Amino acid sequence: MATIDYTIPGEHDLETLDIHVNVGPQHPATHGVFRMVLTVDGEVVTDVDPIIGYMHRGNEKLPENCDFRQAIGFHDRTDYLAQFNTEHCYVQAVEKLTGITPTERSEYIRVILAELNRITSHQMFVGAFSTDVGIFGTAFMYAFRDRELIQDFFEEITGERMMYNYFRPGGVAWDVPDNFRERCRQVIGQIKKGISDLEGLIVNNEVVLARCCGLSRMSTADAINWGVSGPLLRATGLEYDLRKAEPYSIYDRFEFDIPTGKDGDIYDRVIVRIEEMKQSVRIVEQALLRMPDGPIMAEGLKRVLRAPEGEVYMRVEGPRGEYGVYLVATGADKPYRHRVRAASFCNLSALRAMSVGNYVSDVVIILGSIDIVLGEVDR
Amino acid sequence: MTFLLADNVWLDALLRMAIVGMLVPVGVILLTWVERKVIGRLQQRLGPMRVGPYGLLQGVADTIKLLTKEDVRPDSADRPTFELAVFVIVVPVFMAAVAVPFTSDIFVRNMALGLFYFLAVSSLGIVGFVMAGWGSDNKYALLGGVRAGAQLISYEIPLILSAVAIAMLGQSLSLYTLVELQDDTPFIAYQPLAFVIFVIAGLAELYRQPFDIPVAESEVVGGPAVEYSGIRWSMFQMGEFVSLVLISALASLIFLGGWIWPFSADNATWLQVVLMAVKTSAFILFFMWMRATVPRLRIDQLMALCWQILLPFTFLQIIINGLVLVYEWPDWTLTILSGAAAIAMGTLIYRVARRSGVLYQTSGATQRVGSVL
Amino acid sequence: MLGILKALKTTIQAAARKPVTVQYPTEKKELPHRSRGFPVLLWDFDKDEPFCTGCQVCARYCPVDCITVTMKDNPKKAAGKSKRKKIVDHFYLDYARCMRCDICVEVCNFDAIVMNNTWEGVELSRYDRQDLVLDKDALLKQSRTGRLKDPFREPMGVAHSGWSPKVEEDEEAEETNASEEGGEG
Amino acid sequence: MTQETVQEAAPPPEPGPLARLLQELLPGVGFAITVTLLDETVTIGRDDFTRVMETLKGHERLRFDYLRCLSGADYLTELETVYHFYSFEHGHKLAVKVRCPYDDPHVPTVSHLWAAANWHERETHEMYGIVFDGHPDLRPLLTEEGLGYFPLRKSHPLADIEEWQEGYLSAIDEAKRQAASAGGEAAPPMSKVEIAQAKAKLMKEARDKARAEGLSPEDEKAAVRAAIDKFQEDLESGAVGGAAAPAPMSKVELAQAKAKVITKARSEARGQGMTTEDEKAFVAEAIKKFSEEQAGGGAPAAAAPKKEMSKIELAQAKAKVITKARNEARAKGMSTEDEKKFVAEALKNFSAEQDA
Repeated sequence: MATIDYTIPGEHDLETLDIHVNVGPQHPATHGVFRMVLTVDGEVVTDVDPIIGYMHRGNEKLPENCDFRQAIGFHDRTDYLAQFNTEHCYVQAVEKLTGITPTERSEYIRVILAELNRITSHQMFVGAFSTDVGIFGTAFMYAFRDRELIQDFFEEITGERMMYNYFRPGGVAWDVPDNFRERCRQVIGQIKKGISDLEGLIVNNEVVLARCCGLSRMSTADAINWGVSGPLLRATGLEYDLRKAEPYSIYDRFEFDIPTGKDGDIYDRVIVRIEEMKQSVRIVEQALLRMPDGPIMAEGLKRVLRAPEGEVYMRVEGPRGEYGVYLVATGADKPYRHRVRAASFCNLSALRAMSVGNYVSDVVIILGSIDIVLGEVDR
Repeated sequence: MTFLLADNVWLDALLRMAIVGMLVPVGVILLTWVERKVIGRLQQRLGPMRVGPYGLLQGVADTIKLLTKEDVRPDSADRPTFELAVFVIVVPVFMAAVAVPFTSDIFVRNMALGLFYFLAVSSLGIVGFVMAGWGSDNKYALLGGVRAGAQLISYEIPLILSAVAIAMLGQSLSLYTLVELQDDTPFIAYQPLAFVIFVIAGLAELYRQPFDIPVAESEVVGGPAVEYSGIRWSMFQMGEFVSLVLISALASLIFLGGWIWPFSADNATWLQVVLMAVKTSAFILFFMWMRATVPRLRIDQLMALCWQILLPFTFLQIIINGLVLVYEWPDWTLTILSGAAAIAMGTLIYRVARRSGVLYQTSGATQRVGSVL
Repeated sequence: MLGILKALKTTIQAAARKPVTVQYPTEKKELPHRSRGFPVLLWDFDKDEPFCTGCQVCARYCPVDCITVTMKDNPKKAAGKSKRKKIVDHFYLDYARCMRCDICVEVCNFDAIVMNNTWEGVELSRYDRQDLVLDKDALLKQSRTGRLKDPFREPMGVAHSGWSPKVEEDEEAEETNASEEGGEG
Repeated sequence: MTQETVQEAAPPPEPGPLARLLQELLPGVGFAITVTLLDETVTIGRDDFTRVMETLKGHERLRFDYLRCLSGADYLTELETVYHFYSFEHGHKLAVKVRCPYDDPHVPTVSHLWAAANWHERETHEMYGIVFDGHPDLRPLLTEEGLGYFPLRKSHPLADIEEWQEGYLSAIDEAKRQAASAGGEAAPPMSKVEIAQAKAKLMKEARDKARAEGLSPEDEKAAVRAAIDKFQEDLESGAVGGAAAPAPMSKVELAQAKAKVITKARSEARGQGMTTEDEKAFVAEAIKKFSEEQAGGGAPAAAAPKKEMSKIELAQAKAKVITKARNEARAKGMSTEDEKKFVAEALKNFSAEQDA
């Protein structure tokens, strides 16, 4: 019997090539015009090269050529899912520089609107994230159903659905309508129901647990080193929220908790955000009770607002983390240097560290869990 | 077997084939509308409303659009593979439809090995997915094709084995006979475990949520179908929906007693049609409901579920059946044993998924284990 | 399996509720009074001329430079029919650039420009970007034909937004002009 | 003027405890201390920079583990980088500023201390042209292909940006067209993907060739390996990677020069206390003078692209020579070593010709 000479080629004998998979800038998982080049070995990602800048509009340069009030509109367009939070930050920076004190009523209005805006942003996150995990648009629709309520409410107050341009140095542009309290309570009631819908779909769902638990774990030290902030940082177990750590505006008057996670994995990030929505509801309820009547704009403002020489780095807790505005004033009516510290920009820079070694499917949800807003990343 | 559509045998066969050939596309058109409407309602949307009353003609409009659309083929695609793939997907589906008796009268061919033929033919479609994935010369399609190959082949096994359990019970491979045997009690009462496994594996065979990994929208943007457009793409769609109907019909035949249960064996034809329609659409609606509710698993978790949970439990079902049949234990022991095993499987999945981050952990490149047990 | 069952329960409950979407072009939601569409000019029916005097304050304060205005002597003043010395000559507003920030409304001293709060200010699509540059007549048309009902004018004259109080423009304008040019160098 | 518009400034507060602590811990380092509205701010020199930063991160009494923000700023003669720190352990915050001259924009990197600095520094480099020495990967971040100018510098014009961007793009097109007509290819540096593609192509070619020659599997493998090695070598030496893209900066430079002239004229005019009208006239005069100079005096900016063109052409011609020589050598059936020598010879001849 003739023997067959047969050897099985070992792995090292084959020339193999890494496959580069180009995800984006137009891909359902990238939440906007973001692109990443994945180097994959089978289904395992060995390298990630995030490429941003498709939406760079010079949002740092433009306000350097606008006066202080004109620039508010540009801040709406950085983090376009949390416009009131960005406006809140910028307006406070200008107030710090110019020494204006906003009126009591306007502070309450601002806090209520900013917290509602945080809820809309987190709803957007839960919706988009669940689409990444693979729910066929259902959680997305539920999230948008409630987000729509809040946006309608915002439209009744400011006239715009997304780019409000409503906060002003010294107060807000105009007073809220008379039925503000009732409408707000009504909206909050609906939101609470909506949150329980989202919880029903996501929390403790076996498939979500299997997908998200233990994935892309991040230690607190790593997160701090990468400059990660917001829910991602809190998911690692660190109780750090600028509203409590460095209370700005009137946040020190409200009672609320800082939800934290344990492992810093994807599931914790989702849970932290869902909890934060409930805490925001709490803040809004308290603020509604205490909101005083009175003027909504500080007295004695000048038509041309000039800031004395100085600089300020104002930061607020946005839904995605620390949103900061660094302003340098030279006595003119416009900032000399205007810098936006975008939370999702810093969070996104940790994407590579978080995702190498995971599956392609997982990189998609890791990216989703960062909750990027490309307007903020690219500015 | 009772009546002929025409006196001539050949004409009869031709007519039956024509019925299948006509009904299938019409059913697909209707089903796309149903699916969009059902998922729309589950998401508190209206769904299609524009074309016709309640958007009823939406499927027709879509079909016309798809037929008149430009047929785009990538320049670098492997032309024969690319163009053949859709046929390799659709033709086996039609071939499988031939063997399914929808009532005691309405079928194309009543085969003695109907169940065997159905399962054998319907697994041919996998080749089409791999061909489409490879032929498109697109990385997403390739990833999707590879995933489809792995997933569909794996889930064939629990699917077939759970059908084998039924065949053991009925001592026949003819679908007609299997239905006739369920005149007082449907097989689901004796085989709850096999039923659960059949439904899960059927979901995976249909690549619908939570097993839509090959076509995952947010990862591989449609997978093997990503480069297809117009009529070729609609053939993918047709293959998917016809398989949906067939798997649902098969499940209602072998588990729910087809056109017989809960009435007598000699129902009128209209009642048979109603019974089958109700049972089949129950499955179809359940699959759609799942689609709108459940997220997607990852490929390794999917494999682990198949090989480490479903497969052992299907063997368990077969062993149970064997014991009961060989030692001639009473029928209710089957119900109890199989039911207990089904509950055990559910508990296992529940516990396993909840042991968070241990089994499906992927921290770092070293510990990539898809192990469940 | 409990979590999945709970999710199934959630979706079936939602299916029992009323759908939240509507058939948009046939069925529109009511726009709130404050709704901000694109800016339009107002028509003074008493004097039969626009309110706008062409003072260019809006053009100067527009963050995106989408407004171009010129001024002319009012012929009706000579005829004694109007008290306005000056009146708008040309007014161009580029809707493609406008970011609907409401600043032009807030700075206007003559209550001449408002944000459109009807659906006409929302549904704008054109085949050519150039068609989105509207001139004076197009901007006045809606107000003149009476299709603009009761616009939101609260900021005007109330010194709310921080832009007011209204002052004599001339000196202020000079001053602003100079400083703006100085900053851009 | 009817209204005095500048709000009153608060008197500068005393240096805080943190600044004193810094002075204590780092003797010999010059700190200029200011207390801004929210953070204490210290300005340090570039020489002490690394030492200060390491202390900030490492010292147990400071332990600034969180880099909140890193911004650049342009002060016309100097560029500034501002670091905002926070310490989770002690809960204190600090801003550190460091300046570098406009002509020598170099600052040591801190990305090895705070990973967060990585992208911030890349962005600042791209927007301000500040070079962070030691940064692992200073590619442009927001514009993948790079801009060639620094948009956030004050000298960069905001108005007319569309006009000269069009000019910039058309200049690139022009360069490409010329390159095409010259026959070679002026490829931009290869991206990762392109390299992989080129490699795959090479492997396939080598394998096909080996199979056509009927080599044994071992030889085939060796041949392929050799081809890959050669490719890697070429890549590292830059023969394959392609020449850098041309950078027709002339229009930008012109605009910047113009802006400088305007700024200078204006500040001069203000210094002399002119009225607005006079100032405008003065500036207009200066611009006119500047344009005349440009037109008359053989504008240096206008000459730049020509030089660039010739460089590209040179590279293309060189590439042609190399290809030709290599083909020739292969046709003669030389060994790899000989082939290399042959090519080197040809190159040498070419350069000699060029010099002559």
